[in-house]
Amino acid sequence: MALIQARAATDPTLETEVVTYREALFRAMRDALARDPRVIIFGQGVDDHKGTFGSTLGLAQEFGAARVFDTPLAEEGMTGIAIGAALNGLYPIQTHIRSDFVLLAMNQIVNLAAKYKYMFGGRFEVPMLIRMVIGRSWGQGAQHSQSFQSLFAHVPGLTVIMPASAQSILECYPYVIGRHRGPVLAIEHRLMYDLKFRMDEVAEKANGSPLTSRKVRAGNDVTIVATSIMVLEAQRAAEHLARVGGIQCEIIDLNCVSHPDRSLIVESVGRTGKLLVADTSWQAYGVCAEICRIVCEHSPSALKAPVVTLGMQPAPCPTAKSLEDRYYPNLRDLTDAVATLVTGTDHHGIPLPDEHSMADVYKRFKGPF
Amino acid sequence: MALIQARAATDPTLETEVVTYREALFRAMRDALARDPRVIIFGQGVDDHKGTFGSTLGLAQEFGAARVFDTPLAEEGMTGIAIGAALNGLYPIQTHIRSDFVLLAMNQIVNLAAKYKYMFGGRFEVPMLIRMVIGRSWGQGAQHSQSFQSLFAHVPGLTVIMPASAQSILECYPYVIGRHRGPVLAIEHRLMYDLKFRMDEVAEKANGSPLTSRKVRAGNDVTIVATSIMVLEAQRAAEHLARVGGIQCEIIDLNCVSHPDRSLIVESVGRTGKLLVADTSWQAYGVCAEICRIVCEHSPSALKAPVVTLGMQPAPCPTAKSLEDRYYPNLRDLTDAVATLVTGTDHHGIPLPDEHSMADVYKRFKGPF
Amino acid sequence: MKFPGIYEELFYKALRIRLVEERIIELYPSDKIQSPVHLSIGQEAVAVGACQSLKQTDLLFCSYRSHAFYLAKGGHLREMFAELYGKATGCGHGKAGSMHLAAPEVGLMGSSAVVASTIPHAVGAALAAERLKKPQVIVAVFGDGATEEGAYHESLNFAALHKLPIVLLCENNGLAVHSKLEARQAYRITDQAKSYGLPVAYLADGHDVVKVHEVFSGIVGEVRRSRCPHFVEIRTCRYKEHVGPDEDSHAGYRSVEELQAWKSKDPLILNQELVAQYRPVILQEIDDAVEFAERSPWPERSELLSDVV
Amino acid sequence: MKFPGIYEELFYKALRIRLVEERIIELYPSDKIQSPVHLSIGQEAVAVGACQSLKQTDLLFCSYRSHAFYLAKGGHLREMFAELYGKATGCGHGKAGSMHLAAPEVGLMGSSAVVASTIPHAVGAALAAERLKKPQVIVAVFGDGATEEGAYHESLNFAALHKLPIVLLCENNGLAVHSKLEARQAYRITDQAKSYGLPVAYLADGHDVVKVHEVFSGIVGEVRRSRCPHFVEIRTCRYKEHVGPDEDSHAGYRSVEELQAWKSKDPLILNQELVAQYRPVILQEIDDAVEFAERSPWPERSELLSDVV
Ligand SMILES: Cc1ncc(C[n+]2csc(CCOP(=O)(O)OP(=O)(O)O)c2C)c(N)n1
Ligand SMILES: Cc1ncc(C[n+]2csc(CCOP(=O)(O)OP(=O)(O)O)c2C)c(N)n1
Ligand SMILES: [Mg+2]
Ligand SMILES: [Mg+2]
Repeated sequence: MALIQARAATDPTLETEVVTYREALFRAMRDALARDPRVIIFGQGVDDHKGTFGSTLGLAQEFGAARVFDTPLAEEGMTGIAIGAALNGLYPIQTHIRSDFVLLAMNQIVNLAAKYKYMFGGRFEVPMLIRMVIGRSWGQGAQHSQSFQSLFAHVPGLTVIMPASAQSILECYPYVIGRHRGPVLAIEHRLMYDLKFRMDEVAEKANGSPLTSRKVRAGNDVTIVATSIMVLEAQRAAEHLARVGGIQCEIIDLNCVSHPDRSLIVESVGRTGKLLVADTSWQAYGVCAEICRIVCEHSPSALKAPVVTLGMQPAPCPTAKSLEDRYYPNLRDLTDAVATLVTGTDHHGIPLPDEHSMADVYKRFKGPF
Repeated sequence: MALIQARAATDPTLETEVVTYREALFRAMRDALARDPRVIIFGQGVDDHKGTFGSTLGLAQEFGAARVFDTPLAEEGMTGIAIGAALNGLYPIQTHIRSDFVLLAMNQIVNLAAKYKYMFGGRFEVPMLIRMVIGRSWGQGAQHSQSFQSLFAHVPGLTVIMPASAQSILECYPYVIGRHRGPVLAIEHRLMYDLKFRMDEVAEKANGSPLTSRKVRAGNDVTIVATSIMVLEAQRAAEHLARVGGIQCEIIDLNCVSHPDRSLIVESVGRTGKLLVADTSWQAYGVCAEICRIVCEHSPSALKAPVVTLGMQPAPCPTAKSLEDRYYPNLRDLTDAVATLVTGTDHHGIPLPDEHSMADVYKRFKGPF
Repeated sequence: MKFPGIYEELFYKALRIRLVEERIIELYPSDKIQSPVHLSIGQEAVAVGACQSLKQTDLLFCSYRSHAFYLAKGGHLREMFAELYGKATGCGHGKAGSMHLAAPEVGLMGSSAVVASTIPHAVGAALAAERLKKPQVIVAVFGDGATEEGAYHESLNFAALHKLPIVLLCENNGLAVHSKLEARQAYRITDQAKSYGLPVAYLADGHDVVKVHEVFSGIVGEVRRSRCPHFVEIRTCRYKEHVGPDEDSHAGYRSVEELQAWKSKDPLILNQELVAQYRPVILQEIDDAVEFAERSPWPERSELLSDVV
Repeated sequence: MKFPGIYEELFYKALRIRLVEERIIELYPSDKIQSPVHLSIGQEAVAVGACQSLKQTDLLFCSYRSHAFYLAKGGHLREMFAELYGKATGCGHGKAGSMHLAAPEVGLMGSSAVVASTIPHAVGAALAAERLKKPQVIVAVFGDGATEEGAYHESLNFAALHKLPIVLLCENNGLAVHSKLEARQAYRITDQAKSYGLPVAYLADGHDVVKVHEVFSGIVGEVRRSRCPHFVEIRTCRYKEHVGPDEDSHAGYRSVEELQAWKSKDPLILNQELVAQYRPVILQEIDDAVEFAERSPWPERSELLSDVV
């Protein structure tokens, strides 16, 4: 199933339901409200005419202002309020239109939400969902472009997901809201909102928790572990390399950054001997580092070549397009890195794709921010 | 020099100056005030009769309340105030008696201090020092025991140091305050404040920046990369293993967590083939992960065995002594892990030391918190 | 227990807290309580007076200085001592210590060692009470220092904006660790609270337990009826050092006279007759609780990694 | 340039900002400005009136909505357009974009896209002015929404407590993105500011540029003399959408009448005579600046990793 689903972004012509990331989010939000009267959604702008980039549009009208409401600008306070609301029976969904602003709520998230269960000997639970959006393109700049998965995933007690498809959203969010009993941080990517994904029917059948990693492409030449929009980039690179270079990439969508499927990763690297990690954030102390740890602690001898990691350049994000284009790894870079890793030489002679990464998507994006 | 200095904590009888961590901090603070009238120190309790565990004691009296002053409880605001003060000519030193509270200031640190130079094209600088203390022992619990080096070190623009000796303090702090032009976070360990360290005379001679890693013990059997108090634990384990097992550990004090000396690490691992990382925080997405990344990206084939990592257990810190004793790796665990790694078997037969880690230090500690 | 009147009942409850704290002081040198203790001695009447009119279903959130509120709200004494001892039978199964007492069964919903951090929790619980139509009153307890934190401002604004059934209770002991109010605050706490449109009450004498109870019960009644937030500031005095079992009035950071003035008005010191009357039964209860703690087992090794996610 | 009187001078400066914003609107569809723009149209008089009495050595900190203040404080127009274009000659060398304009040479010390985040910077700069005995006045500019953030409370308290030479200026346009004040605030901004002991001024008409200037120059004089903090709230109106070049009054989140009422008082609309008089020279300056931006080179590749630490 995962394999088919994975092709959606690149091949939306397949004959099953096609759902955008935004629609999936909207469905997850609407269903949550409809299923359980204890669910509330709040955040700046959830009830306005843009509706959190469409993901909460009209829900205040449908379910009432008591359940879907705007808030003052008060990230720390509102996160504390979410915790208190959860402790007294509500299921709060808090939204942030940029993950950068969540730094204001780090104390409540890390010192309180992550600890509330353990610190009191298991006598409390704080089931709640915090949604936040990564920005990119159109001059988002240093303060509207960060993705802090590693800051959260470092802290025991938190569950961190980064959906890379509509399927992941429709599998994970209902599970998180309906069955998971702790605080979850969902990091969404703004540039995926408009993308179409093919939905797999078995979504509902999944037994066990969807809060783990998933193999989205099988291959024996190299293992690519990726997060969020980098999963799509990796899929594009993989399609290209399969077509023009006969290289078969295996792609693992990390999906649940705090609880990756270690054995999936270790098994894959054991088979391919080559590992590339592609993340939406900086490499140092990030996902790239953590995946290396997993492999190093288990079987470093499986690695037949140095690991390659791709992420944002080690700097704040510049706004000028000319610099921003170089700030993120593009499809050429990624394809070249994979080809070099697999062939063992940078004179691999494999033709690189023309576009810079998902350039059409990135260029088309002009807000709303 | 580093090699000699390293033995101070274990062998304070050597005939050179012996300085406690606290004294070193105090000297650094006092000298900074004395050298430059633009230096100010503020934080909760810097001017009281405990003086930030002695590190600022009497400085308000000596230098006046305009330069050393108490603050309201307002971590985010005060960090912003430090930034503004730096922009207009002061050199602010902000203190936090626990690093846990710094989460309240993450927005100012990550979104502002780390970005101010880059975001405006290099037109501003924010030279400032934020000191924070890691707590441990005597029931510090979930909210008074965390060390967040990886959260900061993930973010370009920040410099993060974790002094593991008086020497490091007296080399790094004056350099940071007097010559470094950006924001620096210094993460100190409460349980080192009373420890004595032998000072090496060449401290002042050091040319180049001290903001990097340092080899504190040479050996060919295994590379131990450690931070903060874990450097001392590693030194104890190493002395023991050299004595009873003929095992020679090489120890690298990471010291500058944000800017580790990659070649020092890679060279060492290339020689020993074995790596153990010991950090004061959780392993996932932490120092343990980052060191694995460095090795994986450079030469994973150097690793002749899986990497071993030691850190806090993957949970918030419990308060009960019986649980806390198991929460942190102790000297036995560490020694056993090294012996197992070096010999390749857990039936290594090397006798383990008696005490649980630096149990005397940990037991003696009863505040002030 | 039966009491001739409300004064005696409140006195008894306050004395019980004082004697518990004094037992902790006695025990502390034995190192059996390996936990930083922020004692409530001097502030008992605030907790007792405030909790008297609360129901078990009313929820209270407080700070690391929570011994008094834990007991006043109805938390079990045995589980408190066991928690201080780090035992499996403690109210937090040995994971909480003195700074994180909780007793959900009687509505004590948690206490946190990060200043001001539970104030928004109380507001959130009040939001839930309002949305789920629970007839609860929620209480947030915090010190004067907590009012300096940004989250305090955010909490008051939200509580007032959404008209939530909450009492915001500031225990003003004039100190944050060793800092006086004047070194920290440009505002008067109640005046600042008024600016959010909150009805405020100010009580200058936190030792007057009956007065505290009367005022508080009026306010709790009002909140229960109107479902609107109220603010109360009560001046009080901590007798001991900020954290730990000792006196530190010699340290010079506060005036010994002021401390004496408070003590000279303290019913638990003045009314030795009542003390003599209630002391024995309370000590018995404390003995029992301490023995329970002593006898109780340490947490299992498996507890280390349980209840994380 | 010479002006017959202060009104004309202020009018000219406000018109200049308006015309710059309008040029941005014109250019925007070309995608040459790839940056989210938070236009100041409707709010020009606040910036112009406030900055008129400031010296270049006085420091000002503002938000992402900073075009007006950047220009009013004396920032170069060429460098502003170059920055919007992402060029190396921009005031932030192409790393800043519209949201992070700065001009340290004239005292514009930075603008941040995180709401309220520069308020404490201004307080800190005022602390430095005080400690280093610099005769500066520091100005913090922020929107009504910013007053909801905890850091705002912390900043006001500290500024008042330490009596720092700062003017806290709230540009109240009644909106945070699409949210009205009533959905966000239980307090009145000036009343709440008063609770910190700050002297406050409230101006209902942000279009009255001369009045803004008079009031502000009185306050700036007072701060320069007394070295004590002051608070000013000015009501104003943003004409365009929160971010971007369009109108969105049809979207229904605010009343079209209110917007019209503001426009009907707007000198830049009413006084077409003066507009006609000043427009040509301003347009020339704008043409030149845009041409400068067009001609300027992109940042070097090496810029990507420079100025990080
Ligand atoms: C956010 C935060 N900052 C600093 C501290 C350190 N600290 C612990 S208690 C305290 C004083 C709090 O004073 P107040 O709120 O008046 O409570 P009191 O101790 O007087 O009951 C401080 C500064 C902390 N625990 N949390
Ligand atoms: C901390 C933070 N939270 C949320 C946002 C998203 N946001 C951007 S502007 C804005 C509204 C701010 O309103 P106000 O302070 O009144 O300024 P105005 O835009 O009206 O000038 C919001 C919520 C942000 N940038 N920063
Ligand atoms: Mg107090
Ligand atoms: Mg506004």
